[in-house]
Amino acid sequence: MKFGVVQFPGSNCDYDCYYALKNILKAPVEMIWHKEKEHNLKGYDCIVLPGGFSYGDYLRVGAIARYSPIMTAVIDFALKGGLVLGICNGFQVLTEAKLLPGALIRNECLHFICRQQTIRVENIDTPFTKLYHKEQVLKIPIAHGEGCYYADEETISELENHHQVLFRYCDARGEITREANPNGSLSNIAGICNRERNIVGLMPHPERAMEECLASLDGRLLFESIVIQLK
Amino acid sequence: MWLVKIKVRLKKGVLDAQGKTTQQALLALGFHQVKEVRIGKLIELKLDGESREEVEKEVRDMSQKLLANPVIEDFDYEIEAREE
Amino acid sequence: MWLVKIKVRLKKGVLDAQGKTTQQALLALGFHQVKEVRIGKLIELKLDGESREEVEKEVRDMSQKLLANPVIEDFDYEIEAREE
Amino acid sequence: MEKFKEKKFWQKWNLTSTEYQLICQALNREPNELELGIFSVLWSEHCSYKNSRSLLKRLPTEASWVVQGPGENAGIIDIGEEELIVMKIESHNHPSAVEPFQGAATGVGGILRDIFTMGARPIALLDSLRFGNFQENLTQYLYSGVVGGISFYGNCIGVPTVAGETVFSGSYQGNILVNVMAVGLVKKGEIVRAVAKGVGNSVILIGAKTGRDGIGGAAFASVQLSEQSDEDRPAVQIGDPFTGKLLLEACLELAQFEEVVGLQDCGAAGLASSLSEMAARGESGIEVEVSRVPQREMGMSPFEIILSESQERMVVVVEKGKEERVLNTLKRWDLDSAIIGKVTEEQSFTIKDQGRQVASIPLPSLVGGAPVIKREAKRPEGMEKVNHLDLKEIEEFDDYNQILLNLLALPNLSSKEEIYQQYDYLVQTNTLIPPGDDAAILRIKGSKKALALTTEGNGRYCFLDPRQGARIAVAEAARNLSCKGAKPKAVTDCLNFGAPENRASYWQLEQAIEGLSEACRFFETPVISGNVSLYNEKEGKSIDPTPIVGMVGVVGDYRQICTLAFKKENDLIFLLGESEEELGGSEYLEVVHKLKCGFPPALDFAKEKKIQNFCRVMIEGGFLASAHDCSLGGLAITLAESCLANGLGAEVELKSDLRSDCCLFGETQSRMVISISPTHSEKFIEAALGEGIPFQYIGIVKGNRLKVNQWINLAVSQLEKAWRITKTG
Ligand SMILES: Nc1ncnc2c1ncn2[C@@H]1O[C@H](COP(=O)(O)OP(=O)(O)O)[C@@H](O)[C@H]1O
Ligand SMILES: [Mg+2]
Repeated sequence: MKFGVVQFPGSNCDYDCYYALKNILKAPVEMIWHKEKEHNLKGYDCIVLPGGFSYGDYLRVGAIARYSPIMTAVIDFALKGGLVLGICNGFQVLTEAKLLPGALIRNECLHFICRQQTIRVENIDTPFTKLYHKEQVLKIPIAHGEGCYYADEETISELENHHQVLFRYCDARGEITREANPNGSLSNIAGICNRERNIVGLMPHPERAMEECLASLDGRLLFESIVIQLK
Repeated sequence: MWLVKIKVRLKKGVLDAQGKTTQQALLALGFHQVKEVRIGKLIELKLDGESREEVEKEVRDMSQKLLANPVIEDFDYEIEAREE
Repeated sequence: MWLVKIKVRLKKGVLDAQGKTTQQALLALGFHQVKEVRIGKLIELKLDGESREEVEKEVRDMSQKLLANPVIEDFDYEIEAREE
Repeated sequence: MEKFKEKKFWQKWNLTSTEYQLICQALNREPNELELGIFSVLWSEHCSYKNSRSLLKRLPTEASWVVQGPGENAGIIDIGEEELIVMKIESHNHPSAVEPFQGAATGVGGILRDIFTMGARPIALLDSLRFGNFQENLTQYLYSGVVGGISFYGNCIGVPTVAGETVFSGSYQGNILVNVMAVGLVKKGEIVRAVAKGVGNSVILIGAKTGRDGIGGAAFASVQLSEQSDEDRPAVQIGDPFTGKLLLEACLELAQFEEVVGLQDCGAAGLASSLSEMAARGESGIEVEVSRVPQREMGMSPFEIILSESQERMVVVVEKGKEERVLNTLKRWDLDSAIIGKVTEEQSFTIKDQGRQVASIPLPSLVGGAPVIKREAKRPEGMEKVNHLDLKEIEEFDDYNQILLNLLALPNLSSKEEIYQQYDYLVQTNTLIPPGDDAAILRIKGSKKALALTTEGNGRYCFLDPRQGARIAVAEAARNLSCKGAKPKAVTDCLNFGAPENRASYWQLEQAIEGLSEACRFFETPVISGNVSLYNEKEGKSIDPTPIVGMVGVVGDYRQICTLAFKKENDLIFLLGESEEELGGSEYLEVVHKLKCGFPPALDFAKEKKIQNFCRVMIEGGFLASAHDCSLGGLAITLAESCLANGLGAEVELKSDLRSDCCLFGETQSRMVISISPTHSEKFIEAALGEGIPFQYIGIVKGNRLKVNQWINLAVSQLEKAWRITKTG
């Protein structure tokens, strides 16, 4: 079993993900450079697209990274059923690449928000969420300027019908409220998966909630779910 | 040489938070006549090309692929020939 | 009702990091004809007003005060009358 | 050439006729326009410190743990286990006044380059901000712009902004302060110096292309803002944090290469200063060919190329013939680069344009040759009146509920969450204590150690007594660190003052430096780097003198730290230190009684240190549940903040003969509010008595109301509502 963390120019949570996987989970992990056009991702079982500002978030978040050379292999890997996890900017890249539906637009308040956020686990029937229990309330930090999830009505109802919404912003008691929504996301959506359930994108940063000293351990089960799935 | 102006706008129905906030700011500044504000992108390109048709095809292609995201955005463009 | 399109662009000589990065992305995608990319804002307003002159004065005023940052940006605009 | 002399051309460049003569002497002829421009920026206050250099010598800069004091791009201390901490603070006041977003953003970019130019990975940013009257529209505009700019650059480049200060006061109306501090981490033996040496070695310019940005910016930072400044607008630079991030990663790779001789950022005064300073440090010369500089625009003159302040550029000196690996690394990071010159034996700065020599300046005179100016200091007129305060003339009240709520809702005392939420303070996953506490704590991965970081400065205290104000800034910074469990180690300072030509401003500068020196000596926190920003005036009126102290401390074990939040019902609350009848210079006095007068609080260094050490030992021993420095707004605000952090109430009874307002809102130094679980209290009391620490039991953590004597009785939710008021209209 091996994780790969893709480094786009401007990624800045690449080392955080690497550290979380290697030093905390003790899982095999390697960095993958964005320019590797010929890479076929052989030997990898889960590819992580980390957070940050790939290409400075210029033009549109995730838009340029989506065409970076490594993405051909990532798309291929994903379509063949490989596990792909996009965190924050990685989620934005996945929507731009059409591996996940919808788009992430500017936060309703217009500025960047970094804070501890409570989210509710909506579906545990994926390789990424199987160790959580349904409706579990997690404390996981967010840090983004463009995390407002948007998709047309039809897409949203399809997501709901196929149980593809994995996480929603909620208050401390697990209620899905307008006030608990930090960025204006439709239906308080914080994370989704594709129909086949092997591709996940979420705005919160589970890699920042992996250690006692960092205020929350709630991100750990996400990665541990993947590890168990792959074993 | 061709000069192309591509206008990228948020689709109807997509929240234009920036437009809304700008409208409020304009009202606060006393511009009460303002009924609606929408904020989009203006992408200006200079490019080579044999003919307007060829340029138009390229522009369409790059807009669909990269410059606009059809999930949230529409685009249109103007093409001008430039001496040089 | 008037429809106004305000185009806000970075002044000449001001670094357009976004344009530069986008140009490189277009080149990488095979659009080799692209010589320059500049990215600006397109602000579309609907507003009331008695006359074109009045609207023009308002638009100028709000652009200078709020919509464009005179330190680094220029603007121009088009005004159209709209039935409604 | 004569025409310059006739028209007093040098005046346009802010040079005096004496300086012009010195330049002629150094060159043995008259300078041409390019040479004059280069002298002008390198001899500006911003680059040469000509007005402050003689005073800065008084600062203590040494300790056994100091690896690099002032003189390089940033200071360095050794924290053991092969780990070194690099830090520096810098002002970007004038650019931010003209264009707040880009001014603040490029300020962040600039200070980060000072850190990674030394081979250190930046791990934290702190921002110390001062704005004018909060109600003014202009203030709102500047405030959102500055915070937005820091957020834009810091977040994108992936360095957490973990602490800072934001103060609104009329004194900064028209002349805001934007001071940014950066901290980096490097392994022993991996430091890179900013030198050019080795005759024939290649000088490579890397990063962004050079444009016409900010020409003359350094000189611009050294003049007062006037109505005319709006005309100077092209002097604004634009930040590109994406290129900044690529440059950071590329430079950290280059720092590992044997063949890299030196690395230097292009900051103020662009190539003119970076090339000449590198060569001067290496006691060599540099010859540069401007036509080789990658340019963003057509037709740039040598003058524009040499003086451009385009951002995101660095200069690297590489051993001759071994350039390839460096150039390949830069290509891998998609950065422009070009060999633009070489190191020469003769100590001169030679500029060529397509082979033709266009300037040649002897380096020793250019760098460090600016005449040191000794100014005359004079205590400002009317200080007796300003320092007068008779408490008998100040009305006391019976009920302080509304006053406390009003104070909590003030922009200077209310929650700063609205600001720091815009900063990614968690990236790099080291932030153990995030913004909102007395100091930020960052762990160091792979070690048990942690760092504590803070900035401090009180312009009002310094206005009333600059020396005392500076002493307090250091003491308070150290107290901030100590009450989180850290040992203070070193200081970086940013001195924000008015024009040195003004004798009163110069006196304030001298006094403040004296105060900093005394305090830094006493607390054994040497000043290892810093920055001076003079000419902070608008229309002849100077700001309150504002020395900002950035301090770093070390925690031996990252698990032994303490936050300000009350933790548990029935924990006992103690006040360490003793309150005095002091209201001078307090926030309360200015806000409630509209008085900015009296003397700042007294400060007893020995007592301060003793209390700090005691608090640290108690935290290390695991005795304390919470600890919070008592500062701006006094004890009432301190208690309220400890309640607000976890939504817990407190019942407090102060036994004191002091006036009620002094008890609640006086800003007596050397005090902390701590809470302790009942199981630990006996040991704590024993220890405090044994050490002779002044302390007082004042109450318990209880319920959801804050009660203080008969003066205050408010629900924590009421406090919260006042405190969380938003700052943007
Ligand atoms: N107030 C100060 N206290 C101590 N050192 C200072 C102070 N101001 C400047 N210095 C030091 O003087 C040197 C030059 O400062 P500066 O010109 O700001 O550096 P840079 O060229 O990197 O911007 C640096 O080493 C800096 O740390
Ligand atoms: Mg420097």
